[in-house]
Amino acid sequence: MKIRPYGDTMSDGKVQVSFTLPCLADESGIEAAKILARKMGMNDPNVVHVEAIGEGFSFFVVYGSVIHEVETDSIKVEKVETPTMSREEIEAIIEAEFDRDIIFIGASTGTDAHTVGIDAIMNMKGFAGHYGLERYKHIKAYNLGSQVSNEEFVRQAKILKADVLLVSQTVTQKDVHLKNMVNLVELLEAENIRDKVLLIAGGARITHELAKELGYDAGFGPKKYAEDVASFAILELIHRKKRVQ
Amino acid sequence: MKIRPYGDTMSDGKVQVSFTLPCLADESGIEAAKILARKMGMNDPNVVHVEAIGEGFSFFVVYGSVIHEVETDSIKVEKVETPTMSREEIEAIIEAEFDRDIIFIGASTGTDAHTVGIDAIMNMKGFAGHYGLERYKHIKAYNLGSQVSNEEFVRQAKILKADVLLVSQTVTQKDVHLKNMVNLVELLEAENIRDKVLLIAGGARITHELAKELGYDAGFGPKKYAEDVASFAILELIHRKKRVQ
Amino acid sequence: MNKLDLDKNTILRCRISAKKIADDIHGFINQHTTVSVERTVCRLLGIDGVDELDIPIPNRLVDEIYQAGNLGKGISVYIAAGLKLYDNSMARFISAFTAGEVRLSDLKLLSEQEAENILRSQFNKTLAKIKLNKGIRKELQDKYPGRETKLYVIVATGNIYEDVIQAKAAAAQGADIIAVIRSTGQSLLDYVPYGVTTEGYGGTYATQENFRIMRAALDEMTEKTQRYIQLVNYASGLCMPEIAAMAAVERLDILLNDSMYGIIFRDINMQRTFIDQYFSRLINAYAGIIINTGEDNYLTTADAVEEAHTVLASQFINEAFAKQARLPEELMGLGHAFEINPEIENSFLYEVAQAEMAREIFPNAPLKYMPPTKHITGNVFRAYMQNTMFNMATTMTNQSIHLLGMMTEAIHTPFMQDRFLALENAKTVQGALKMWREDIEYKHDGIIRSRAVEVLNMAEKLLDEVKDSGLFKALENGVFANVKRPYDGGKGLDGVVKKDKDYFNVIANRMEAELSED
Amino acid sequence: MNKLDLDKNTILRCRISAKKIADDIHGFINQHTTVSVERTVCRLLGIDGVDELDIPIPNRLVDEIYQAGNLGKGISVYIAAGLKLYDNSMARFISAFTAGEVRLSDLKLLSEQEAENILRSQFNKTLAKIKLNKGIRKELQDKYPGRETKLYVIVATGNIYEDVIQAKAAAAQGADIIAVIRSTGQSLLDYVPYGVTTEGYGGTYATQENFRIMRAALDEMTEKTQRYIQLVNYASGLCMPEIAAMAAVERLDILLNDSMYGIIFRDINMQRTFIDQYFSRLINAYAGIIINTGEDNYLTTADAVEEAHTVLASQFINEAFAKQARLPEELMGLGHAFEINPEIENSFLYEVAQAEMAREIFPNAPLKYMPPTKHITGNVFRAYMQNTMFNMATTMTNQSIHLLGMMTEAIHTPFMQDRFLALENAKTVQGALKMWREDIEYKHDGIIRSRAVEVLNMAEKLLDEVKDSGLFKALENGVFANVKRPYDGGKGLDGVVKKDKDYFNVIANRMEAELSED
Ligand code: B12
Ligand code: B12
Ligand SMILES: Cc1ncc(COP(=O)(O)O)c(C=O)c1O
Ligand SMILES: Cc1ncc(COP(=O)(O)O)c(C=O)c1O
Repeated sequence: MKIRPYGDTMSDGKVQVSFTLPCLADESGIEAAKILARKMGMNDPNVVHVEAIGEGFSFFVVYGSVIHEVETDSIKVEKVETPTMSREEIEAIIEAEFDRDIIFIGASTGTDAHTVGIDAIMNMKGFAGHYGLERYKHIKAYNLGSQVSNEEFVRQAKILKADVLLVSQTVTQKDVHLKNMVNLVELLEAENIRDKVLLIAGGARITHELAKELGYDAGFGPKKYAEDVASFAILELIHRKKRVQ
Repeated sequence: MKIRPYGDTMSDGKVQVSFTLPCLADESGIEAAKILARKMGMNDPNVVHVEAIGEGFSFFVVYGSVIHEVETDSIKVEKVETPTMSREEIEAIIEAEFDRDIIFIGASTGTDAHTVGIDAIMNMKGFAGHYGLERYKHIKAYNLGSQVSNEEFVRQAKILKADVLLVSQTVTQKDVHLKNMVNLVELLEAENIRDKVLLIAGGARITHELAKELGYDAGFGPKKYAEDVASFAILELIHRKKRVQ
Repeated sequence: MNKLDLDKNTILRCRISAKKIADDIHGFINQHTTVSVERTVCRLLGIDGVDELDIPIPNRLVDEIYQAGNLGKGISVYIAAGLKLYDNSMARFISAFTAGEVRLSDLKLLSEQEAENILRSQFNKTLAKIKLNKGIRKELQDKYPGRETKLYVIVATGNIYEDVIQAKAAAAQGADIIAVIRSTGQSLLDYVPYGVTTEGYGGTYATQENFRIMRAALDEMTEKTQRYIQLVNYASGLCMPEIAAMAAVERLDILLNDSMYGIIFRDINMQRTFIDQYFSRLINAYAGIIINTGEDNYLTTADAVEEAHTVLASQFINEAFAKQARLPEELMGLGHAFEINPEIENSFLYEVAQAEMAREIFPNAPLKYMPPTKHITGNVFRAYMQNTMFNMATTMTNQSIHLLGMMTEAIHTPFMQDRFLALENAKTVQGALKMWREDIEYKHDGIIRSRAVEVLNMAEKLLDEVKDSGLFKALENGVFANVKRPYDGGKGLDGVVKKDKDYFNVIANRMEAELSED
Repeated sequence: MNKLDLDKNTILRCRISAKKIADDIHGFINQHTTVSVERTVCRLLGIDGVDELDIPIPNRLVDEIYQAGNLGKGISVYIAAGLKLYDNSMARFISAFTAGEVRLSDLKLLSEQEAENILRSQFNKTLAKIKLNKGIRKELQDKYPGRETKLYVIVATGNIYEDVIQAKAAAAQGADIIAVIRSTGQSLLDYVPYGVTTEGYGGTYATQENFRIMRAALDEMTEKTQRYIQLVNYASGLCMPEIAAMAAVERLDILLNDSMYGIIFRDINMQRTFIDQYFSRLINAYAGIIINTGEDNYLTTADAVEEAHTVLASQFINEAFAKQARLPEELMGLGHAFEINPEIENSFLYEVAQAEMAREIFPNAPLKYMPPTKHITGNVFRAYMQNTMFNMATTMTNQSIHLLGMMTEAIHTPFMQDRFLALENAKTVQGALKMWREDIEYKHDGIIRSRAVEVLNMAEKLLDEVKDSGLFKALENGVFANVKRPYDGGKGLDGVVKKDKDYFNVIANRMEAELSED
C-alpha cells in the first residue's frame, strides 16, 4: 500500500518542518526557506513563521504537502525476531537447557557516564516495573558501571567468562558512540573471542538495525527491558549451542 | 552564497519534521517514516518520537540533516518596491499631486467573515499603534465590512467611484480564497473597470507574489499597516497618472 | 468555592438589570415570529426533505405563506389544514404540495383547537423521539461520567466522512466533546442544507444527515472509550431554531446558541436574532441540550483587558435570556476566553481573575472556556506554550467545557496531530494540577482579587446603562465587541413577521407548557 | 517572603547537623593535599603552558615531587627554591625545568618564610588580576543589572568557535548566563587540556584559552544587549581547584562546583573530592564566583518524589562546606530540579512545594533551578509544554538562576533554534506571571505546605543519621542518588597525599587570611 502523510484529508501529504537558516528574516529569507522546502518535496510550502534569532540567523516554521509516497508493502525491517518471554519462562528455559548459570556483563563504555539505561536492564529493582537481570535465577549479572574503557571491558569479560556482553551508549554527538562501538568489536576480534560471546548494545538512540550493521548481535532501544534482552540472549545461546552440536 | 540549515555546526543541514502517517506505531511504521524522511532529502533520519494517535494513525517526530542547499545569490522575490512613507508624508503628497480626495473601498469578500484584518487597515483607530486610512486627510475610506459578495463589491466600487479596492481574505481552506479572488478580477474585467482601479489584496496568508499571480496590483500580509498600503497606492496612482499624461 | 469574595449584592444588581434588559426584549419577541421559527415548526411536525431544486420543504411551505403575507398566523394552522385535507397523512399532503396540487393559501383555516388536535399525533412522534434522546443521553452519561472538566476539540475538514475519521481519533486520544465546525457562509443561508455533504470551507455543512453520521460514530467511540462523547454543532445564524430542532432529534448534546452572536459577528438583523434565539433555546431546554454562548468572540475584535467587563455583562444577559427560554442553569454554557496578549505583564493573573470570577458568579453553569486564538502566531511552539498556560488557568479555575487550543490556530483548521498534541497537553496539565484550586488562596487586595472586583463593578455599570438605553440601542452603539449594528440593518430582517392576533405555534405552546410544569 | 511557614527550629537543627557533618570531613581535609591542589598552586603562581608532549607544566612539576614521595610538603616551597635559583625569573626556571636542566628534588628547600617572600611577587600578580576581575564584574553588574531571575542556557557544540556563534545568538535572544558544557570524559582527566579546542563530544573542552575566547565574546554581547552576560564552566572532576583558578583569572562568573558530585556521578574517590572541593571553593570565594551545586542530578537516577529530602539534605551539606570555604551566601548557588514525572497526580504542586521550600530555607542563595530532563521524550512539543510548567514554577517561587529546559533534551545538545524557543518560553512566562508569587497564598494543611513540611522533616532525620554515621559512611551506603561508593574506590585516590608537618600552601594561606579579614 502506498501511504502519504495525513493532515485532514487522506493522502494530503501534510508535514510540519522547522529549521534555522543563516540568513535574514526578510522576503529573501522567506524565499530561501521556500526553496529549501520545495527541494524537500513540499508543494506550495507555506512559511507560517519567520523570526530573527540573533546574529544573522533566522528561524522558520513551514507547513506544506510533500509529493512523496511510501510503499509499505516492500518495507522490511531488521528486528529482533525472538519472542519476549516472562522472567519465569526465561528461568525455566535456562534450567532446562543449561546446567550452569549464564553470565552477563554490562557497562556504559568509553567516556559515556550514563548508567540509568544499563541499570534499568541489570539492577535488581529494574525499571518501570520490569525487574532487572540481577533478579533472574540462573543468570549472573555483573554491572561494571560507567566510563569503562573497552580494554577494561574485554579484560573483565575474559576474567568473568561472560556469555553475554551488554554495552550501553547514550551520548551520540559527533557519532562518538559509533567509533566506540566499532572499537569494541575490533578488540574482541583481536582477542579472538568475538564469536564466543553474544554482543548486545542498547541506548536511547540504538536500534537493532544499527547494532547489526556495527557487528553486534542485537540492539535494544527505548522501552526495552531485561526480559527482552534476556529472551533474545538465552534463545540465541540455545540456538548456537544446537548449531554446534 | 550557498546556505543550508543550521543546527549547531555551520551547514550541518539539521531540520525538524513532524507528520502523521496512516500506519501503526511499530518498527515498520518507523521505517516508513524514515523512508519518507529520506525522500525529503534527510540523511540518516532519526525518528525521535512515534506514538499511536488513534484509529490506525501514528504521529512521528524526525530530526536529521537535509542534503539540499539553497543558492541565495539567485533569489529574486516579487516584493512591493515602493517605500513606506509616514501618514503625514502621504497626506502631503496627495495634496501636492491631486486636487481631490482619493477613494478607497475595502471589504472582507465572499463568505469570509474576518474583519479584524481589513479593520486594522481602514478603521480610524488602526492596529498595533498604526492609525487606519479613515484618519488620513485627503483619503476617503469606505469599509464595507465582511461577507460582501464580489458582485456587491464591484457595484459599490462603481457607485463610490473608488480609486483603490482593498480585498481582505483570511479563510484559505481548500483554496477558497483563490477562487474568490480570481472571480473578482473576472467581474472587474467584465465590467471593464479592472484597469481603472488599483486592486489590492491582504490577509494572513496573502503574499505580494500570490496577489500578483492572481492579477492584483499588490498583496500585503501580516505586519503590514495602513501606511504600507497607502504609500504603495498613492505612489502607484501618481505613477499611472504620469504615464497617461 | 469562594476564592474571590465578590460582593453578593453587586452580583444581584447585575442579575436584576440583566433581567430587565431581557424582559424588555421579550415583549418584542412575543409579538413576532420569523420564517425560521415557522420552518422549525414544520420540522418538528416531521416535515423534512427537499424538492427537485434542492429547496427544503419547510422553506417551500413557509415561503408560500410568507409571500401571501399570512405568516403572522403561523404555519401550524396551515399544516393542520393540509393534513385534514389529506386524511392526516403528512406524506400525502407534502407530496401533493410539492407537486403543486395544493396551495396552502387556498386551504380553509381551522380553529386553534382543531388544528392542535390534528397536529398532535405529528408532533408527539417528534417530541417522544426527543425525550427518548434525552433519556439515552442521561443513561450514557450516568454510565460513563468521565472527567469533570470536559475536553472539547473541533473537526472541520469540510467532508463529513473525513470528519468522522478525525473525530474518532480524537475520542480515542481523550476528547470528551467533538464539535463539527460549519462551513463559512452557512450561517447566512436562510435554509438548512440537506443530506450528506463532503465539501465545505473552513468547516462542514450542518445537515441532519451529517448530524446522524457523526452521532453514530461518536456512539461507537463512547462504547470503545467508556466515556460519553458529546457532539456539538451551531444553532447560530439565520436558522437558529431549525438547527436546534434537528439537533434535538439527532441527539446532539451541545449547541453554540448565543442571544446576540449573529447580530454582532454575522451582521444578522437584531430583531430577527432575538426572536429566533428564543425559540431555539426553548427547544434546547426541552431537549436537554447545553447551549454555549459566544462572549469569547468579543475578545477577538475588542481588547481582552479593556473589554473584559463586556464579556461578563453579556454573560448576565445571556443568562437572563436563557431563563426566559426555561433553560436550567445546568444547560447554560456561558462562554469566555483566554485572549489577553501574553506579552502584557501579569496577563496570567488577569486571565485567572476573569476565569475564577465567571466560575464563582455562575457556579452551576457548565462554563465554556475558549483558548487563546488572537495572539497565536505561526510559531507553533509558542502556541503550544500559550495553550499550556491556558490549560493551567482552566484547571486552576475549574471550568467545565474546556476548548482546546491548537498549536496551528494561526494556520489551518486542525490536523489530526494538532488535536492529539492538544489533548496530551490538556490531560497532563489536568493531572499535574489536580488539587491546585483547593490548595491556594488569592491574597486580599492582590492583583487577582482586585481585578475581579474591578471587572464586576464595570459590568454592573454597563448593565445599568444598557438597562436604561435598552439592548437594541446598546447594540447600535457598539457596546459589545466594538461592533455597531443598526436596528433595521443586517441580514434576515425581511424574515421577521408581526404576529397576528390569531397567531398560533403548536410546538412553542406545547414546549412552554411542558417546561413550565417541571 | 514566608509562604510555607516552615518550622525555624527544624531548619536550625538541619544546619547544626550539616555543620557537624562538614566539620568532621574538614578535619580530614586539613590533613591532606592532592596533586590537583598543588597544580593549582602552580597555576596561581603564574605557571601555564605545556611541554612538547602536551603535558601541562603544572602536571610536570607536581608529578616529579609526587613521584619522589615529597608532595606532602606542598609544591610551593619547591617553586620558591627554583625561583631563587633562577633569580626570581619564573620563565627561566620553567624553561630550565622542562629542558631537564634542573630537578625539583635536587633543590635546596627553604623556610616557609623565605619561600613566601620569594613567591609573593608571583602570586600577587595573579591575585591582583583576580581582584581586578572581581571589580570589573561588579561594575558591569551594577551598570547592567538585568532581570532578577537570570536565564541560563548551555552551548555544547564541541567547537569553541561554533560555541561562540551559538552563545552570541542566545545572548541576543535574552540569555543572561551562558554555560559551555564540557566534553564527555574531561572530568576524568587528571590534567587540564591546553589551548583552543575544536573537537569535543557532548561538549567543549574546558581550557583557559577557550575561557578567554568565550569571555571576550560575551563581553561584546554585554555591551550590545546592555545586560551583563555571565559565563559558566565546571569545576568538577579531577581538576576542581585548577579550573577554579583558571576561571578566576578569566573572569568566569559561575562554576559548577559541588562537594560530592564527582563522587556520586563520576566515581571519583571521595577523599580526593572533598580535599579538592575545599580549595576550589576557597578560590571561588576569593574571586567572587558563584558556585552551583549538583543536587539536581540526584533526581536523574533516584525518584524525585521519594528522594526529595536527599536533595534538601545535600543542600544543607553543600552550604556547610561552602561556609568552611568562606563563601558568602550570595555565592551559594544551591541546585535543585523539576524532575517529578508529570504524569503523577498533583506533580506540579509537589514541584512548587519543593522549589518554594528551597527558596525560603536559603533566602540569600542564588538558587539554581534545573529543568525537567529525565521525563522528557522525543516528543518535542510535549517537552515544550513541560518546560512551560517548569518556567511557571520558577517564576512562582522566585528562583535565581533559571536553567532553561530544551525541547530537544532527549535528542541532542541544543540547536540554536531550541535555545531561542526556550528563551521565548521563559521570557513570556516571566512577564505573564510577574506578580504571581506576591498574589497567592498556600492553604494551611494544603498539599503544598504539607509536602514541604514532610520533606523538611525527612531531611532533618537523614541529616541526623548522616551526622552519626559520618558522611564517608553515608556515601558508602548510597544515601544520595541511590549511588554507593567505596571509601577507597573510584578514580583519583592515588592523587591524595597526607600533608607533612611542614606542608605549606602559599596560596591557600594567603586566601584564607584575606577572606578571614573581610
Ligand atoms: C539522566 C541524564 C544524565 C545524568 C546521568 C546519570 C547517570 N548516572 O546515568 C547526568 C546528569 C549525570 C548526565 C550527564 C551528562 N549528559 Co545526560 N542525560 C540524561 C537524560 C536526562 C536521561 C537519560 C536517562 O537516564 N534515560 C532513562 C533511561 C532508562 O533510558 P535509556 O538510557 O534510553 O535506557 C533504556 C533503553 O535505551 C535501553 N538501554 C539502554 N542501555 C542499554 C543497554 C543494553 C545492553 C540494552 C539491552 C538496553 C539498553 O533500556 C533502557 C530501558 O528501556 C538524557 C536526556 C533524556 N531525557 O533522554 C540526557 C542526555 C542523554 N545527556 C546528554 C549529555 C550530552 C550529557 C553530558 C555529556 C553533558 C555534559 N557535557 O556534561 C553529561 C555526561 C557526561 C558523560 N561523560 O557521559 C545528552 C546526549 C546527547 C547526545 N545524543 O549525544 C542528552 C540526550 C541530553 C541532551 N539533549 O543534551 N546526563
Ligand atoms: C479573530 C478570528 C475569528 C473571529 C473573527 C472576528 C472578526 N470580526 O473578524 C471569529 C471568531 C468570528 C472567527 C470565525 C471564524 N474563523 Co477565524 N480566526 C480568527 C483568528 C483567531 C485571528 C484573525 C485575526 O483577527 N488576526 C488579526 C489580524 C489583524 O490579522 P490579519 O487578518 O492577518 O490582518 C493583517 C494583515 O494580514 C493585513 N491585512 C489583512 N487584510 C488585509 C487587506 C488588505 C487590503 C491589506 C492591505 C492588508 C490586509 O493587515 C493586517 C494587519 O497587519 C484566526 C487565527 C489566528 N490567530 O490568526 C482565526 C482563523 C483565521 N479563523 C479560521 C476559521 C476557519 C474561522 C471560521 C470559518 C470557523 C468556523 N467554521 O466557524 C469562522 C469564520 C466564518 C466565516 N464565515 O469566515 C481559520 C482559517 C483557516 C484557514 N486558513 O482557512 C483560522 C486561521 C483559525 C483556524 N486555525 O482554524 N474567526
Ligand atoms: C455562538 C456562536 N455561534 C456560531 C459560531 C460559529 O460561526 P457560524 O455561525 O458562522 O458558523 C461561533 C463562533 O465560533 C459562536 O461563538
Ligand atoms: C556539579 C556538577 N559538575 C559537573 C557536571 C558536569 O559533568 P562533568 O563534570 O562530567 O563535565 C554537572 C552536571 O551537569 C554538575 O551538576
